[in-house]
Amino acid sequence: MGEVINKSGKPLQVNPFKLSQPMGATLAFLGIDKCMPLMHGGQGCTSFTKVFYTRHFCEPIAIQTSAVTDAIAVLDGGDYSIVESVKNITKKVTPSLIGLHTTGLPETKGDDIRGVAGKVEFPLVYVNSPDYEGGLESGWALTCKALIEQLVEPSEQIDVKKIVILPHVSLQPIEVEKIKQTCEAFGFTTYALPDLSTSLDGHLGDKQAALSSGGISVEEIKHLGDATLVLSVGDSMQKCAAALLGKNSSMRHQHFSHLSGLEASDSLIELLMQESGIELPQTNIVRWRKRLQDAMLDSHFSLGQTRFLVVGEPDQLAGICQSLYEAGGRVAAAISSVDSLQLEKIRAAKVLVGDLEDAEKLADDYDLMIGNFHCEALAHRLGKGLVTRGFPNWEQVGNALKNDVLYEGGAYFLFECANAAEEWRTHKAS
Amino acid sequence: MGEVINKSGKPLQVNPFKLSQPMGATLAFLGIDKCMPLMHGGQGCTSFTKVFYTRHFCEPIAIQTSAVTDAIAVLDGGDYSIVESVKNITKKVTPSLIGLHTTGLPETKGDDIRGVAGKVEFPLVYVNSPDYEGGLESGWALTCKALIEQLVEPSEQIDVKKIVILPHVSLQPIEVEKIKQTCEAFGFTTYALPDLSTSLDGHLGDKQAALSSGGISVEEIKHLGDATLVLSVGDSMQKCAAALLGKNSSMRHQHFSHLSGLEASDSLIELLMQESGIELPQTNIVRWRKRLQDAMLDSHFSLGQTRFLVVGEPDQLAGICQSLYEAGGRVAAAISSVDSLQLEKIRAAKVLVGDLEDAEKLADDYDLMIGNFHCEALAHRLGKGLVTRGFPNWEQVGNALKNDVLYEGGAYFLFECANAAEEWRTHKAS
Amino acid sequence: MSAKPKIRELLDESACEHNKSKKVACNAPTPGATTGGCAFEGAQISLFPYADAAHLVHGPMTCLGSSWETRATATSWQGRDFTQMGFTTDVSLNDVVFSGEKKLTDSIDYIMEHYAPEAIFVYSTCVTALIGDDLDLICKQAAEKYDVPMIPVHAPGFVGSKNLGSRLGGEAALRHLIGSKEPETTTPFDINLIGEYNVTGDMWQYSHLLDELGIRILSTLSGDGRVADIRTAHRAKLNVIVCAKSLISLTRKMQEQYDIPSISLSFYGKRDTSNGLLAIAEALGDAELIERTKKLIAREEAKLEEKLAPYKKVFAGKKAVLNTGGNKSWSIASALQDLGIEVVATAVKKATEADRVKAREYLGEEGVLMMNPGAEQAKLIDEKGAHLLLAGGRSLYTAIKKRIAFADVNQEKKKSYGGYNGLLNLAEDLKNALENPVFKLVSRRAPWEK
Amino acid sequence: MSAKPKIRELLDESACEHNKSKKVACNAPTPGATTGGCAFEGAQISLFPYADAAHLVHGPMTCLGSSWETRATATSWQGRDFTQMGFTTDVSLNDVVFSGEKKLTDSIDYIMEHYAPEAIFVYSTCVTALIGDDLDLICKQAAEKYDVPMIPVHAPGFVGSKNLGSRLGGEAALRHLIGSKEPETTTPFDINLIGEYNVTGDMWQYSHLLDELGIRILSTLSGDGRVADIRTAHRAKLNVIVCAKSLISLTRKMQEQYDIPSISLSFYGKRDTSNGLLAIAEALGDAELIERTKKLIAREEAKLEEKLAPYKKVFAGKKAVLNTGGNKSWSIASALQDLGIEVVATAVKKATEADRVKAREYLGEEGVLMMNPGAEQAKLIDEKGAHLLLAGGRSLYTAIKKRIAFADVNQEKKKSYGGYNGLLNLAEDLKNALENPVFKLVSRRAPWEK
Repeated sequence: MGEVINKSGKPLQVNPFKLSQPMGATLAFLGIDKCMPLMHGGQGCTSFTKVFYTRHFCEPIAIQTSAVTDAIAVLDGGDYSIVESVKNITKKVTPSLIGLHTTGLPETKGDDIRGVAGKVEFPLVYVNSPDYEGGLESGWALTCKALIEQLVEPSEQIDVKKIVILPHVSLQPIEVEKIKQTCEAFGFTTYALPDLSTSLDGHLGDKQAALSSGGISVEEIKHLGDATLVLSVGDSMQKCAAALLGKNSSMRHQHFSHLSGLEASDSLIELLMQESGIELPQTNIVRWRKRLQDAMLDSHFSLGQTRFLVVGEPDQLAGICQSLYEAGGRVAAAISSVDSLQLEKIRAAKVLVGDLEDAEKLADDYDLMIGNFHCEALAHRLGKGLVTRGFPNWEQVGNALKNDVLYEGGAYFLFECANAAEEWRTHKAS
Repeated sequence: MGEVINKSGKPLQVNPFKLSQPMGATLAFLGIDKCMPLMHGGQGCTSFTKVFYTRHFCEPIAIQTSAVTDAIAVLDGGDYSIVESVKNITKKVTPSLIGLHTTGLPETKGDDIRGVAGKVEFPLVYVNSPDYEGGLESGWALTCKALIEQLVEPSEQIDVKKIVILPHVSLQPIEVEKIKQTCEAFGFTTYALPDLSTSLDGHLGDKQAALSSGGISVEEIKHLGDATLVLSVGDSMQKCAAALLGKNSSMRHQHFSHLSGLEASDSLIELLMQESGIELPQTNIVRWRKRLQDAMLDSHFSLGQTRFLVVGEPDQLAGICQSLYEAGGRVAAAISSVDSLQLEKIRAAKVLVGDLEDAEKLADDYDLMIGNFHCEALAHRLGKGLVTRGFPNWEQVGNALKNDVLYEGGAYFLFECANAAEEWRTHKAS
Repeated sequence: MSAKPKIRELLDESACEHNKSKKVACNAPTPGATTGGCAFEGAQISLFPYADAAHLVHGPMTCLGSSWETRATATSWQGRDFTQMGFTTDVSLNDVVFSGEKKLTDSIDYIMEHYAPEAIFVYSTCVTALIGDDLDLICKQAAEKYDVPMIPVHAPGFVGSKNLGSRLGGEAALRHLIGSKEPETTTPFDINLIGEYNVTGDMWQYSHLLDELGIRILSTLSGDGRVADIRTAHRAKLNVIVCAKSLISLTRKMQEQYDIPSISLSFYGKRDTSNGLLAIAEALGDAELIERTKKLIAREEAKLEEKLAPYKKVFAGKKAVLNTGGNKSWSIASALQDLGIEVVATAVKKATEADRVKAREYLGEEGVLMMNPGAEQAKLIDEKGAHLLLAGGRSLYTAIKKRIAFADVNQEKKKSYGGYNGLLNLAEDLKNALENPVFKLVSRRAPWEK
Repeated sequence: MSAKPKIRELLDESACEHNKSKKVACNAPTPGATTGGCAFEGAQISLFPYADAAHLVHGPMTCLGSSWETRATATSWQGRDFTQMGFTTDVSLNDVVFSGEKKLTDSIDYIMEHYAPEAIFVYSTCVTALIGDDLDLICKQAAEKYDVPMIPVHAPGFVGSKNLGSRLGGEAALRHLIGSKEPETTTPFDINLIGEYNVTGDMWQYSHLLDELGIRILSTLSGDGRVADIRTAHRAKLNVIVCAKSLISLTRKMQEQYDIPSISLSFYGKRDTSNGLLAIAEALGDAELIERTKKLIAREEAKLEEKLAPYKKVFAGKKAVLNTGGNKSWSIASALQDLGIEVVATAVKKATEADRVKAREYLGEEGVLMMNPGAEQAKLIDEKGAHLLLAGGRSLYTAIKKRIAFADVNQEKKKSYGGYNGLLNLAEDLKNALENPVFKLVSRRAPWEK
């Protein structure tokens, strides 16, 4: 691990890849079945967010706005717009849950959304997620924590065959599915909270729904308190795990900073073997481990001579950098959107909180970028290779089905990086 | 289906992508566990073939040569070099089978390899595969047929839970695995002949073997005669199916020209439902169908405005072109390495037997190429997009794990093509 | 705060036809039942295409983080293209509590030092408007310090819709830029293009024709625009509003202040493009120019028709249902008709009265004006035997259930549909849609659903 | 058939050191226990780098189909680069039965018409040699018809090894090209580079130094070569054989026919490069040239050492085991030593007696010459505490079991290791290998293997 710079050294962001906390909250609510996320703020925040995710997932995105206006902004405590929103939403559809989350506007006004939530006679979970604090990752985590605190019923029972996964925001739907399937391969009934793997995985539904289609159900959330094991993935999810453990003192918890690369994957499998008593995992798992090993060897020569710049959310960076590291990839710098304890653990020569202007300043240090859509223009202008990862990816389709985790995803990730590096060396390197 | 030109109109091949029949035979033998392919001919054919596949698969390739020399070429009927080869091979290792296949040299001399095979006291399957006839696809199919004819024991029993897959040569290891797994999901014990999915799938073995590592075992091949159902995939495999059916009059056969795209995948699932009596496939299959549907819609706008040139083996072309067609991709021309009845069925405006010089002449007709490594330089020079498929792919790693078939592979294939098309439009299109 | 435009006044803008009939909808979005962007987005849309100016968003991360690099507004500016960059103060809790003014001032200094743009537009947002950061003062001081225009844009999201924001953007340009500089030369045929943002190069589909006619684009708000040019806009002979009702207030004020008349038109489709060119010539009032324009139109239409011929064969007998909003309800219909496609129905649910009149005009008595398109369109496809549905992404389901071709009118466009040549792009895309088998194939039943 | 070289004679080539000790292995591959390419491949290797000539393979598909675009032989030829193209008659059963001569003639016509190369090399292969197609006659006729050299290359795979094929390639050049044209000018320092194929631009790592010294590369066989140049090769003052024993017969014959002396050297590593440059100067026998060369060497070595310094820090105390064949057994060892890496063992199983002597020289008495590297290397890694194994892909398993770094000496190279600068590339790759954690990590036990 190298030098860590936890704060940006300038007054502004230039070409930011950071995303806001309410957007993370929205996404978390979209992992709940038949939920209607309700963003409390001006209509623009919601509109931007809706377009943002629609383009990333190529799916219609359910979300509504409390449409706070000038007059209300000054006069109201949030009551009117929220109560009115719930009324108008439920006129047309019947969500299983309304996911109320705030932006900076009502937080600046000091709206008491907890108070308002108490007055609403409809299933509703609220979360304070001002966009002048945190970022995508914390917005998602705060929401997950709110879901747990406000929905999960305390329990003293334990279902020894039940596991709850708490995935960080940057895990794409297929990745959550793969983690769930891995647990299920050891005989566990597995739930993910939130669960994008069944809502935003890019499936053609039977009809066009106005609510989120798929995800974990509210009923299932209520009963998460009797799982034998809680697996949090990503340091941002630690507090969620703590909240869930608060519901039942008999539940146990295991934390993973990420599930990328051979070592982390081994840890998960080892845990599942212990927990299940199964001594030899399914053929498929055994096979994919051998393939990941082979992928590491097949890609090591290429990656070992390639210098990477990775930009993204802290938990995402941790996984990507570890995967690269294990096969010899040299992460010259990892740029994080926000500060996090995770930064200390990232396998990179340099870790900083910053923006794409910082990426540009570091141009001499790397060959290939890994980051979101906004890196595209930069990579092209600087003549760098690019592997697109993170939110948003507006240029490509199939983002929800890009798997980088565990043995299988790890193998494909290394192949993709090595192939991008060779393509770059052949055609772009001077 | 468009115009079909079954013959190249020139005396030579310029920039060929066609591959030879003995190379197809070698690959088929590599799908047999602990086999030692023995190529009967000059040492160069074997050396070229070994390097060729080593670079494509990034794996050590087991193969030996009978090293026919000047003197032998004139004097010997093949006896000496073959018998001597077997002796020398078995001095060092103990293969389960020696896979004897010819090149043009002994065939021109008129070696009686069948006769020689009779004299060899070691498990051996022989196949005549001169390189002045056919190509990769037929070499593979001839070998598969020889394996059936010479190894499979006639039977009158039927195991109602057993299926045999006969995959064409262009199906990569992971694709064979996916087809097998799909059959297994309906409760069938499934064998593939040949089976690269467990030999050349890119796995790190326990040690470095001098023989093929993985694949269907000779013992398993011997007992293929009691399967309830034989599924041939690719028109080149029809004769293999006939040969297998000849071993047991109670076996039934179903043929698929390919297993790419929604329609073909539906056909396989429908068949498996009928055969198994299972009315609803596993969640995973149901889910991936919905994802393929969504992928078709997500990619249709991009593919619908993209003109493709596809080059490859006939069975491969049939699958790729159907996948593209279903999502609106416009195949301006498909160039086949050899003639085949399959050509009539290929979804392309024009189908011809040819080489990459032909691809160059057609340059105005397409935006994006799909073909093997040799297309790379051409695509770069002409400013075309490229999706690499087929043998060889020396530039990229992970080829064995590229899945284009059935619902899941179909979705990823469409994403890859659409993303390549957009990348091309953004950066290369004039 | 005197420099801030009066919101209420803008909302009541007399030139806004939209307001006349639906005053309430215009200024009060319904909580829980609102779609569409906010005033900030509108202001960005109207000003962002100035590629020589930095656009600094003073607010928290949602405002810029989710919105930069979303619009393909082409520019010929040779310097660094600021339309493809994002600048934001990314205000934090600390700023909210103790004011973000220092951060804003520092940010302006940073931008001037590192990027030296021709101007900086500083956008207020909900949070920074609420905490009362004094943009006017900061911009004034910075402008003096750097001798470069610093334009405060007061369009925080909560004041209203995207449309209102565009008006506020225009207002900011009028107050801080227009009239602040004299053009080097003037011609009798100087015009301003207002509301043309040159998305995917739409403007370039016809700007060369204006050029050929001797009509000079003195300035634009703001497609392929330059700060220096818009400052001279008060010397134009004519304001041409391109498909942008939101900027009518701007042109009205320019008429009041500078006596510049204005016309409103569209360059979508063959007929509208021709009508638009002629309208400009006529408004400029020069007989010879009008004559030249007529000749050019005849030439261009002939050229276009020749190129359209093969498409028209494909489109012969084809019927379309159009489900979109606002002026698209008739402008796309008109373009479709130019291609030889019969438009059997168009949605007018979200259209103004004037738009409905126009839609009726284009569709004729046979055409259906859908007031409840969501429910009507499927039925109409059957009844009319339509081959093509043009609508937003959500209606894709209707198309594949009916197994007819679909074109997403909201699809992120990469190529222009504007002017004469843009019609060829539209034709190509619609041909591709009609020939795409996906709509018939994708909804085939799964084996387990049979 | 008189033009065909006598195979037996070439096999017994007196200048071939390899033959002296292992005559049998040289001409009789063991069935079922042979690796390595055939004569056809060798001929291709030695002639293919002529980028201005088409290379037409008269045979079935295996010969060319599996071998074109496999070698990164760089060229500065400005015309179409034929080294990146494949031409083959792809003979069919019909040709085998009724002769492929017509097809061959037609193919030559096709190539001349469509590509107009400076020459065509026509390669016979096993099948077409066996059916007796008369390449000599066809080439002669075509050469007359087009007035362009048409060179029949008689190296069908079955005649023997790659080495033999390279000799046959050289033979074909000698018979059909060398001496067929006079150079425009000559200099006292004209040399031919023989056996340098400029793979990954190896030749360009030192050719500019020769140039600076006033030594002219009159022609090459065949790196970055031109047909016109090799035709004038008989006027050179010196033949320089670069790491290619197979071409000693060619240089011997050139000595006999044209009185050109030859020297054999390597440009791999610092010392060999310096020695090579000096050897050329000394062979040319000019005192001033020798002086210039010494100065240049001193300068280049100093420059190199400066650049190597940071690498040498990484390599200090590092030990390597080298498992490869032929002259690599000492030439790579020498380069490693130049980098400050201690070579504790090298494989000499496949090396000639002379190579073994050289290996011993470089490694010193402490070094182990492995006669059975497959079995020995793992043990030696432990005993000597080696940090790095350089070997073919199959030995990777040994390295990861021992958890030490591995470098594949057969890896498809994309950058040159030749000359002074190439050593920097080698240093970079070895540094990357030594720092790569994969070798330690990849073989960690699976949870279910613990």
